[in-house]
Amino acid sequence: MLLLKKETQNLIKMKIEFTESQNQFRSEIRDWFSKNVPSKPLASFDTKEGFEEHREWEKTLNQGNWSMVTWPTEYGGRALNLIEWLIFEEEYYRANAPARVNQNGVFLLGPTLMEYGTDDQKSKFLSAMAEGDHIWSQGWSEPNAGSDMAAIRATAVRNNDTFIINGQKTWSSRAAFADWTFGLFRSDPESERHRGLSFILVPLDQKGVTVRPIPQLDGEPGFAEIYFDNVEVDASCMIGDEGQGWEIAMATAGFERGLMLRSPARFQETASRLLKLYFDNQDVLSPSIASRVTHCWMQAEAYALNIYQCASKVMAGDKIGSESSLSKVYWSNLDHEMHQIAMDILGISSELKNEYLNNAASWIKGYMFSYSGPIYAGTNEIQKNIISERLLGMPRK
Amino acid sequence: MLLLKKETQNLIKMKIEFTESQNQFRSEIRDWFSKNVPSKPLASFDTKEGFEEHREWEKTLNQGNWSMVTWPTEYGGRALNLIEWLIFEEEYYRANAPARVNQNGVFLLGPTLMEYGTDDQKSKFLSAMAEGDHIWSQGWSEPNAGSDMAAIRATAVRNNDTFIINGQKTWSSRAAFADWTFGLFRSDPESERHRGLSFILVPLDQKGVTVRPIPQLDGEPGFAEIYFDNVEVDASCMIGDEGQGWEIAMATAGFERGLMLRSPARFQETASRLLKLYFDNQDVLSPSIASRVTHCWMQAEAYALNIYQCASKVMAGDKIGSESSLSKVYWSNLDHEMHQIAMDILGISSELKNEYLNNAASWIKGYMFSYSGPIYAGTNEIQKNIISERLLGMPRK
Amino acid sequence: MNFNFSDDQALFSESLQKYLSDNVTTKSIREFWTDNSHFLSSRWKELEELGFITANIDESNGGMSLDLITIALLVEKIGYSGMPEPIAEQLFLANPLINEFSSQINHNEYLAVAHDLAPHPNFLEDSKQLIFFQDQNPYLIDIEKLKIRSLESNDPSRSIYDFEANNLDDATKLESKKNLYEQVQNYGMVMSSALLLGLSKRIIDSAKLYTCDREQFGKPIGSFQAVKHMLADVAIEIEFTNALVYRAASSIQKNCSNATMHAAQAKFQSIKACEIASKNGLQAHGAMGYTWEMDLHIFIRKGWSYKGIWGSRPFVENLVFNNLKKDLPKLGATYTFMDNND
Amino acid sequence: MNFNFSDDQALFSESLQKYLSDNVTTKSIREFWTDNSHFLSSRWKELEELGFITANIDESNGGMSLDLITIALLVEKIGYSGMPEPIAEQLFLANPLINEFSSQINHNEYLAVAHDLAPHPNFLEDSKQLIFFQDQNPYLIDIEKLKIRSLESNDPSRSIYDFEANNLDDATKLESKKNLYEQVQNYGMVMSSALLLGLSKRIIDSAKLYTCDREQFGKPIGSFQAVKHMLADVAIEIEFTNALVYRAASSIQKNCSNATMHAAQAKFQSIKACEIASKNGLQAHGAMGYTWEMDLHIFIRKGWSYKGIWGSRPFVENLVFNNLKKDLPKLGATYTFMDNND
Repeated sequence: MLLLKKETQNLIKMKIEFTESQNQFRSEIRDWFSKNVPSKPLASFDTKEGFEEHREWEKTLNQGNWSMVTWPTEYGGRALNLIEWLIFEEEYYRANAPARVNQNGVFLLGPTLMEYGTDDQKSKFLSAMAEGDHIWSQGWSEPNAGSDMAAIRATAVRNNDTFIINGQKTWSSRAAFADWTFGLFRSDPESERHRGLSFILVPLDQKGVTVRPIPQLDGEPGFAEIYFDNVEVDASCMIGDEGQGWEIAMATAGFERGLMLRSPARFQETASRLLKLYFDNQDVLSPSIASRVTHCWMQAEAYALNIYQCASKVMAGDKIGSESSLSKVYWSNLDHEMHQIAMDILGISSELKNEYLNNAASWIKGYMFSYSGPIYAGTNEIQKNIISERLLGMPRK
Repeated sequence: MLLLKKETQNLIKMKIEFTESQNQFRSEIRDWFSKNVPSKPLASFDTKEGFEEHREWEKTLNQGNWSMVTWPTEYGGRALNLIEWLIFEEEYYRANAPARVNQNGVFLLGPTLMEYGTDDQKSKFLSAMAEGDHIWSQGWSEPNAGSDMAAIRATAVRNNDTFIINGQKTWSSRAAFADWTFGLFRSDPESERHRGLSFILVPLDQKGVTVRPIPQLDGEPGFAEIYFDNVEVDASCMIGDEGQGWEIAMATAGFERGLMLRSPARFQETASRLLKLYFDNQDVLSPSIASRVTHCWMQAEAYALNIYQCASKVMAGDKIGSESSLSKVYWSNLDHEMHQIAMDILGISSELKNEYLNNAASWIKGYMFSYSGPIYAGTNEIQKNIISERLLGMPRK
Repeated sequence: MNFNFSDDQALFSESLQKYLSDNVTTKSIREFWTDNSHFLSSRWKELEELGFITANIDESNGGMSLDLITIALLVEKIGYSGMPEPIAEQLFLANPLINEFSSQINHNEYLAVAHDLAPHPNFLEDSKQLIFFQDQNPYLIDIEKLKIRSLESNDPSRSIYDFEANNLDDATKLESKKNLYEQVQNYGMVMSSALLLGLSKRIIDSAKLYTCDREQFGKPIGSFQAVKHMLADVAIEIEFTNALVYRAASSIQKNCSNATMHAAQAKFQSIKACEIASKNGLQAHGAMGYTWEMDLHIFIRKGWSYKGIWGSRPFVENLVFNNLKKDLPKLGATYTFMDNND
Repeated sequence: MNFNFSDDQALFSESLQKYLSDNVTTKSIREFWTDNSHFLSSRWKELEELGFITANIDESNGGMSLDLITIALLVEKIGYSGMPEPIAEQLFLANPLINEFSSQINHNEYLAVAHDLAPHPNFLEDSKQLIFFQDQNPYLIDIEKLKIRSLESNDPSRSIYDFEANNLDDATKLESKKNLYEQVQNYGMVMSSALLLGLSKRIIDSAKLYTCDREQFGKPIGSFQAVKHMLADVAIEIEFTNALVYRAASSIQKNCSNATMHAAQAKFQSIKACEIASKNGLQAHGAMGYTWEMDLHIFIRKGWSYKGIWGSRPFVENLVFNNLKKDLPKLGATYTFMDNND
């Protein structure tokens, strides 16, 4: 213990406050957003018109060098670390900037290409992605595979310098209007489960590709089914080696990716808007609403703090694996509860699709979307299995 | 449809109100209770002293002919139907009368004896039970059997006119101070699971019986383990035939039994006391407490209404089977939540075991007891399995 | 005290249920959306001929004078079917008003009703007259005297409208000894409760079918304990809604002083049941349930509307909370069926 | 911004944890109950020699001047151990007061502290002096000047007392530039949060071990999905408590204007975590957990006490709710770490 008595000054290393340069960085972003965020909300990117408006916004972001902030500088990014990224996101939501139509590319395919792509692939795809010229959809799921991703049946048969692709993908987000899709295909017809899969990029305007939009609860095609009928794809569109698909798909499915897609700022901003909605209407509301909004606000903040904690761990070199299942369940339940409360507050207006008073229309849209939270990206039941088996070490069977 | 037009007057048959004679019956009970309920609360029946005080109360009840109200008149009961029983219970809780130490006998063994007992058994046991001379404990569970009741291992070996009993029972309620116990024993040593079990009554003062009280969360021995070491029991203590034990034990485990043990009045009175606790302290309480007490009061009433509905069905000749699993989960969660809220309201007093202000001590005791609700009488997980498999028809495996 | 439906009540509701399951298919509901066809007048006529539409109109006016318990049972079946036409509104809101003001109302037509708790009458354009409240006073007005504007509900089965009277003189003030504003409020609360109860039952039935059928990891997803318990939780909430709804109907029928309280309790619990049915039912369907193509959302969507109108959760919770405060001495187990006026 | 514990912090807390797991067995805790032995002075002395008891006493007074984050980490370990002696109180309540009033306080002895949020000081009989508040003003008094009466806590590990000063003149009014009443309140909230966090972790660990070991229907009960998800729900609540507790400790350390708010948030969430840990943990144990013989209740019971004192749920929820009302303009994602005075 003597050591400790001597070295007490070094003990205080956990530091729960931003540095000067982090605060400066925040100002810089805030300034840029204040000048560049469209004054009027864009149409939904699940409509043709809105999709193109959002593509334009990606281009604007890129002009300010704000579109791929986590990418290394050599690919045109800013190489932000996770804490900086969190700051960026806080300012993004504070500015009420448009949603990212480019998510699949920037956060999923981009990092994959950087790790596994050839130089040619990188130079062909990365800048087109950053500039918004290629908007990507993801093609993981297949009908009847559900949460069981290894049950992939779509095939890619090698024929010299091309692959011939057949089969069907579903729940492909953004595919209704996107330019390209990436996904896993079975390149070894004899293989089973995780083996024999390859990671292939497919242009959606290729002959033989049919995209059938799937309207979701809000009536808009947030997803699509993609049918491949003898689609010919150049072999240079394969990432990594034949049969390496599963490994590549899994390699980048960690904490950082989850974070990029669901930054805490989103839920904190919803919680704040909810509090305002509550205080604007509190005279006619019952005690349960008061307590529920308070609880949600606290949960949103607890979520943010937890993410800062996880980010600190990652920056210190730790791996965050199954822990992201804890966050998944937490944010998806919180998001649903917040929108449910908004519906309760809106009461007679909660069915009015085009009502602007109290932001009713946008709460309704968010309410419907919140139902998908506990389902997509691994249902909450699967997440709880992971938590109990991998984090708590409980027996599988 | 013409029929309906003519007979409309007969249509109104659902009648959600008490009859004149039901109201009169209520007055009669209320009157008796007002004269006979002890003015001072008795000590807990899980103490030696309290046990005897409660035995006295059983005798008092019996003098007024209120101890076995659902028994047929030939056995000294009042042959109340279920609705009358509910009224009786409402008045019982309204009068704040002492808890029934005799539950195991009056509601479990009594009806079993009436259905399966010989005349001798009936005359020997029923009146002693009604008069409080025999207080019964139940001996179903065994160590390592848990919720799996068919895993019984205690043996009863027939030897002419006696059984020699060996083995161990556990979670035997009231056994610390009771006179007798009843339970299932394996009379065919070759048998497995539900077969080869017999239903046998054992006096607890018999040679070879050792009772080891199990202190529960509140420190009092609400249960006991009973060890049988070559205990000799007369064959006349077997109910029904050898090997018929499982059938007998199951026959009376239906809705009525569950109802008798958990009448809605209990939860409604708790809800009302909770509301009073809330309104007495509301100035320092947060909105969540206001809404939680309101929700609990509504749930207690929903529970009561549901039970009246089920009772109506039974009286019309319907069977209520797996439906009682719905009630089990509902009341046990409600009871825990009500006591949890009381703890929240009591705040700094919620740990004071002997505090009478706000009835703290009794809320604390009830709080601890409420933790057992989701566990005993079939855990809530087992109940939910039953609901989904038997009521909803979902696949077992 | 008897909570059982009579054979006649059961028979009557079963025949409605039979009619609905034969006629109100999800296909026909979807056609309704695309055609924007409003009322299917042929269906309305059929149900009228079968005696359902006028079931609780006084016999003197050609109805059957059925009681509100039976009507609630019918409305539960209507909820289960997802039917777009406003029969629930006709039975629960219009008919009692027709009985009271039969001389002033054209009772061969659908009568729309507006109230602060549901200010956008369903199918207003298909009615000849409207009853509305101004400062809690009831008025009757012909539709052609109104400026009406169609609104878009999140449930495409609901044709709802905003309206404005050019001149209050165009309307007839209805004189009544009763407090009609509160009466209609209570009727609306119980009507929406019965609808939500029926919708919840439909949702759990769909989820049950889907999870027993759909396989994953080599077995039906309904065999996973998590999915089972998810639906068991729904079954529990539904079970404890039934009696509340019928007690509320009975209390209104009897003009019991606690009718408002009982209606609010029924609404609170039915909102809760429908909400957990929607959340868990959709969750049990996985991503499929989230699509427009699956029929599930037809019923979930209708639930969303009726949760908000005719007594939102904050509204009914406040009613109950304020009454509890007032009635504190009368809250024990012996008051469940008491009329506080007694 | 860095939420990681330093190597030194980790090392220090691990050495405490090691000491506790070797010395504070559940057997020794139970002996404490039956002997009514109060303090184990030998243990106290050992911990003092190891530097833990005085860890946050100023170096000028022989301590290590450790920061509150480290102290919170130590207190979490103490919670996990279920230790009866009031080390958490010494570290979080007494030591900061000793630092402020070192000349007036005999800092070689345990100092008891009473406050409206915890009016019955733990181990009062074992202390020489007491700091208490009268109308929010702090006073210091010698124990022999007090009339004290032992109370029975539902947690037999807690020796709590009622006290009365015969005469306020026997006490010394403590003069301070700070609002000590609020400071001690905040310290108490964070202390009890850290204890509850440790207790919750102990409870889930016990449930994990039990359910993996115990078999039913031929397999470990921990393999049933319902039991798994029950504990997964606990793990989630615990996960989201950690950072809240350490942020609150940091905010108090920095004298941040939001310290009260942050302490209240930490307390609210730690109550929630400990409650679900207790309910689900006990449920996972089945009837065994309900007995006095199983060790589980040692930790559950301590949780019950610390949920009620140093900020009950209604108290902390009101703090947060009233602050939200006041701070409405400053609620977005960019304010998480902001000092509202900045």
